[in-house]
Amino acid sequence: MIETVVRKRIEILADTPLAKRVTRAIDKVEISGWTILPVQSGSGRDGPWRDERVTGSDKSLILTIASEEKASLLSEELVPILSSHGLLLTMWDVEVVRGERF
Amino acid sequence: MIETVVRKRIEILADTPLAKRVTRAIDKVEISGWTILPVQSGSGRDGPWRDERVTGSDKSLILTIASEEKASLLSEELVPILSSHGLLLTMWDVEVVRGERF
Amino acid sequence: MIETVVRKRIEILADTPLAKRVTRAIDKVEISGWTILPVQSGSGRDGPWRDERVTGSDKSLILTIASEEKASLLSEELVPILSSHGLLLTMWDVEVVRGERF
Amino acid sequence: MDIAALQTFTSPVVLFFLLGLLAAVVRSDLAIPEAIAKGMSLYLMAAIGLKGGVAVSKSGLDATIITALAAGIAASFLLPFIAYAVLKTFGKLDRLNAGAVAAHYGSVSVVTYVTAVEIFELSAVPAAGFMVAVLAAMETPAILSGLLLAKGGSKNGDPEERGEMLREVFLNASVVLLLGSFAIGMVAGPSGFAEVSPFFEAGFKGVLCLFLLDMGLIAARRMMDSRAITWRLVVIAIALPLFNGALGVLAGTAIGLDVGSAAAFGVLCASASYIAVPAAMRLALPQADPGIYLTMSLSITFPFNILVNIGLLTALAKALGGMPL
Amino acid sequence: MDIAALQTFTSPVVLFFLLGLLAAVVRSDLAIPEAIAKGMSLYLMAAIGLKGGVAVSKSGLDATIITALAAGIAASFLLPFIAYAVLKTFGKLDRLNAGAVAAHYGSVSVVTYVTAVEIFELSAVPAAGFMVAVLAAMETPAILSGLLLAKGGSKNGDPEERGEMLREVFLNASVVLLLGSFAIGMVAGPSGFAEVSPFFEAGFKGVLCLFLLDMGLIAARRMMDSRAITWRLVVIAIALPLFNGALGVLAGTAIGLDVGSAAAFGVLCASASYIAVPAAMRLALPQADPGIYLTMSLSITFPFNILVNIGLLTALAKALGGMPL
Amino acid sequence: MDIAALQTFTSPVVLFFLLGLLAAVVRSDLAIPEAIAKGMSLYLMAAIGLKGGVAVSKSGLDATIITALAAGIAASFLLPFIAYAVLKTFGKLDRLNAGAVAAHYGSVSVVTYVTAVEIFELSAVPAAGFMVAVLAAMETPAILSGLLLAKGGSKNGDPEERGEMLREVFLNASVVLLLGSFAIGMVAGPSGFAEVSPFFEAGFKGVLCLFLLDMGLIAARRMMDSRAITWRLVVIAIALPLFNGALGVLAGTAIGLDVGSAAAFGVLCASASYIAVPAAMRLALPQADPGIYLTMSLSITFPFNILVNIGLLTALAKALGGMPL
Ligand SMILES: Nc1ncnc2c1ncn2[C@@H]1O[C@H](COP(=O)(O)O)[C@@H](O)[C@H]1O
Ligand SMILES: Nc1ncnc2c1ncn2[C@@H]1O[C@H](COP(=O)(O)O)[C@@H](O)[C@H]1O
Ligand SMILES: Nc1ncnc2c1ncn2[C@@H]1O[C@H](COP(=O)(O)O)[C@@H](O)[C@H]1O
Ligand code: NA
Ligand code: NA
Ligand code: NA
Repeated sequence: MIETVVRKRIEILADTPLAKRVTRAIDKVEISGWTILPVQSGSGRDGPWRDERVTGSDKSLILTIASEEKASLLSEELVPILSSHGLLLTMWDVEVVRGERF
Repeated sequence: MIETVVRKRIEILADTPLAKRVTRAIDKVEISGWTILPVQSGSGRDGPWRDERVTGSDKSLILTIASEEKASLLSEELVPILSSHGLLLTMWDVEVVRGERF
Repeated sequence: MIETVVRKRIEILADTPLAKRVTRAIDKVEISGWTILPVQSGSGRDGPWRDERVTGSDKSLILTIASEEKASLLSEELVPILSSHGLLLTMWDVEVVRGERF
Repeated sequence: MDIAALQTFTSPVVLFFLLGLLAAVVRSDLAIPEAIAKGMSLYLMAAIGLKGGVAVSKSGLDATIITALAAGIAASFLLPFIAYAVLKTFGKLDRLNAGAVAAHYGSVSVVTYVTAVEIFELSAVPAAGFMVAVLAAMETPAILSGLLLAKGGSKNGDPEERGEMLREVFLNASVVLLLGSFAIGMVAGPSGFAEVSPFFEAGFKGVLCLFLLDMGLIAARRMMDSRAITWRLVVIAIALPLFNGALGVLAGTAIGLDVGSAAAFGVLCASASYIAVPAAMRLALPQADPGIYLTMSLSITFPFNILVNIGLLTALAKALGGMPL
Repeated sequence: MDIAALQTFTSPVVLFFLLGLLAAVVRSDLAIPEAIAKGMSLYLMAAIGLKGGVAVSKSGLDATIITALAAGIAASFLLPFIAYAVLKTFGKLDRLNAGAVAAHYGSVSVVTYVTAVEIFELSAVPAAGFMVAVLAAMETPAILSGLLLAKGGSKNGDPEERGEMLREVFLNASVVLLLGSFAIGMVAGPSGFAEVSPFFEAGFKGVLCLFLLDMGLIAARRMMDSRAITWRLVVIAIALPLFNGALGVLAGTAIGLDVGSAAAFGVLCASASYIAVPAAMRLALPQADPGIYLTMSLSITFPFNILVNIGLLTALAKALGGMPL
Repeated sequence: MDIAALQTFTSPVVLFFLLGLLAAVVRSDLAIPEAIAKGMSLYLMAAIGLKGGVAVSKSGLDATIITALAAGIAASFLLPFIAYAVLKTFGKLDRLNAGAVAAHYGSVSVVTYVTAVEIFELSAVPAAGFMVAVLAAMETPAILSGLLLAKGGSKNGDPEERGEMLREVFLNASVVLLLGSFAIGMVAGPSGFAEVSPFFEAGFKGVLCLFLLDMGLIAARRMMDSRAITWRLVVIAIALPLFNGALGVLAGTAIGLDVGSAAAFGVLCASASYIAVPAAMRLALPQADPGIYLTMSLSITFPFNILVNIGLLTALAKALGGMPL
């Protein structure tokens, strides 16, 4: 049986113009990396959105794997913009293979 | 340490023409929102698919965060089309920051 | 209350040219299917990347739902390329509706 | 086959389609981004809509167009019944899949039509501009017949959803774009069209080349992945376009269409939808197998029409019209 | 309205915009892939930049261009103050949202400008090439006024981030592409441009058709989804372009611009940004509601300008310039 | 440098590349959607393939083309050995990375070739149509040499996967599209090409402008992100195209190519792959660092070739051919 370690997986949904601010925070708390997935459309308190790339304001999903400790550093780092900029942050435990890097 | 609450994260893979039916169900059970991610290709019982956007029948991944209670309302709402339309629904617990909204 | 079963959700981030090798492994251990999501950009030990589709080397996220047993078969099948090819594999428990297929 | 039909195989349009088929067969990773393919298909529809509308603004409307529209709608409604009968008996499909496949063969393929129009012009038998309206009119009636056949009398599903599905079907993207740009062409007329003709006219064949390259790739890849196709279904996917196409040319000639338009009507009857109808089937008949209906329409009938049947139907229309082949 | 203004409604460019609006209203699923829409908007900016630069390379630079640039920058800075006052009082918006909306009305819409230029040419009053530089210069100053208005004197936010935000605003994609291709046009001149004119000139109106089709779809869909728009805001979204546009035509005529350029300056003042400014607001004023500022600029002001106001401003400029309507 | 070389810097094609570099350096967010960039690169390959094929269908095949193909394949095989030696000694790379980088310098860059062809035409020394076939032939042999060098004699990896990797390499998208459209051009000939030339010929330079804008953005951004590049590697990334290019012009002249074709052969030898080879390296040498091989080929050698080396090699070919500079 291959060995795994338990890490936090954090996913943050943010306006694309804000993604850089999020990844800078990830780099700052020295998490080893991040990955950005495109998002197509959605709906929240402000109603539905879609096709927003044309207005320069679509959303992206930023995903990062980190130790529990760095994960809380990251959420604290993001506190100032979490509610002001409407970020959606979810986080859960995952098993990671080759986990020594994270 | 920043406060989080535990919510269900539900992800539903559906044919894109069906996505509207899924999001209508989400709105109906009064979950606060949803987000749709594009999907590139896949394989299931019917064999592999890809490039299906040209034939108007690619797939989308609909993700929504909800309380346990609303999550089960949603899956019950979706029961009639879950197997008939080949939806793939997975769901797990996540910690959410700013969770009071969900 | 609708019935669910617990399964492993496995997500593998890989260079797109490698995705075929991963899905072949999934098919080989007889998991019922897989789904590929596009990825936009990222950063790891080698620094940031983006716009790599033009150089034929962007990344994809391969997601598959499987029983615990098949999930470990899969990770063992992938061992030889996991570290040599820089794959990022995470895995966690999810509840699946219509889970008898997996 | 005549000179014009031979010319078909030296036309870059057809050659790019062959290149696509070939590249997929040797398992090259050549692929056109989906956004580009989608964009090209919108472009092609806007362009033929416009050109058709401009042609009608020049020639004026007359009784023929009404007859042609009526014939098109009737064909789209009725052809699925023939297809269904063959699919259930010879094809051994169940009711659900037979109905779903039948809907495809009553409806039409825009790109098959566009390619045919290019070939007709090489053969000096251009189709009338209003045939674009016939094309648009034939897209959706077949969906209703197909659903009727597949579901029999059963009325399950709530009425609200059925109503919505019908609206979606009748206002689907290609119908709206084809009819909309047809109307724009009629309003703008030749002078309005002149402004945009470098884009919509001069670039047309080149875009069609790249689009057919992509269709060749997709058609051949789907064929190679296919698991559900039997030799009986292959036979049907070739026999139906031959039969429907001949029927269409006959009907077109009978209602007084010129040679090019009669051939075009034949091509419309012969072609099978692989865009509007599959999307509707996903919603309305989700248990039907796309591995059957898409593979038949896209991977067998489509290439057969492009490479062989358009030439045959042109020849038939010419013969019926008393023209030398 | 004169013949030329009537011609507007038989121009395919405007007709495709109407088709987009209509298709969205009947809830058709017609949609243009975002990558294609983005590509078309880059193409349109590169093309008008180039054409403007080539025109200036022919006509040479003189004092007028400096005056026009200064007037443009001043207008972009000052117009938000008028808008803000109206939005806070009559519009009943809070400071934050009033500031955010005001920024949009000081800035400009590239596609409104491009469409206007096409219509000016139909009306035989072409705008000067250097107006493209004015367009680029007007994009960003309004953002500063808007932020000033929304945030009042308060200086929260760390200075590093503010600096970075400003850099992002001033080097945003459209400013860089417009000015860059303007410069390329000046350096390459007519002979260099000749090589690429089949792509950037001949194809221009056709691309604009498809782009406006998409804008029509997006504008109408957003309107139908909108929840936050009151009748007061609708009135403002129509009154502001009328008022700002007239002001712009007057100012343009006053500083000595020719009829076409004065009309173009009016259109720039009348138009509202829906690309650069919304993106900047997401960063700098995230609590402001995009459901207000995007719906006003994109779903009301933009169609009003395309369909009505460009014609009115052309007529005004002609009247002021002593030309027959 | 001669007039023609100076003209290079007033050509919109090169100016857009500079604009891309500049926009990235000032950290503008200008970006072209990847689907559009991919679409443009497919268009460029189809277009030069077609044009080459049409040219050969006019001129006919003769012994020169065989010689040129043989020379191209030999160069692609052998140039990596020179590169490897320099990279291991002066460049201080380990065997793995030296082999991976060497493969890039044996292979070719399609866009460098395309840009060169445009510049040759400005300089009145057009390259022969068959050089497109040489381009396609040179893409892949270098991959084999690179793997040989990187892996030494060791034969790890199961043979099934190696076989598949080879198939993928030899049937990669650009080889198939270049050779396929070359063949289509030969079959269709000038008359068949006439139908599609408004798309594939008239639009060509304009598309190349936007594509080079994107390449400028990508090249400069990668350079700024790069962490693994030493000054030694920078020197090599400039010295290799100078050396390989001169070698290529000499060889081309020696085997009897005309001036334009000899210059084109020099450009092929000088250019480094940044599409086919990196993708192959990800599969076959995943431990090699893309931060080295992509940055060298894409961010240093590519701009150096576009901005400087094409001009130098043209001058050298002219000198060797006894033409006035
Ligand atoms: N901690 C992480 N969280 C999320 N994605 C990561 C992480 N580390 C690396 N990645 C992704 O994996 C890719 C390869 O990482 P590496 O193997 O470190 O070069 C990166 O480019 C990222 O897209
Ligand atoms: N419950 C939810 N589940 C998933 N995504 C959500 C949810 N609520 C909001 N979102 C996403 O977050 C965006 C902003 O939401 P809001 O802050 O409520 O306007 C929405 O447009 C959705 O894309
Ligand atoms: N085990 C699985 N893991 C992930 N995705 C799956 C799995 N099974 C099926 N899928 C996805 O669901 C789609 C429909 O599957 P099916 O209903 O089996 O035809 C497939 O095309 C895949 O994209
Ligand atoms: Na049919
Ligand atoms: Na304005
Ligand atoms: Na080379």
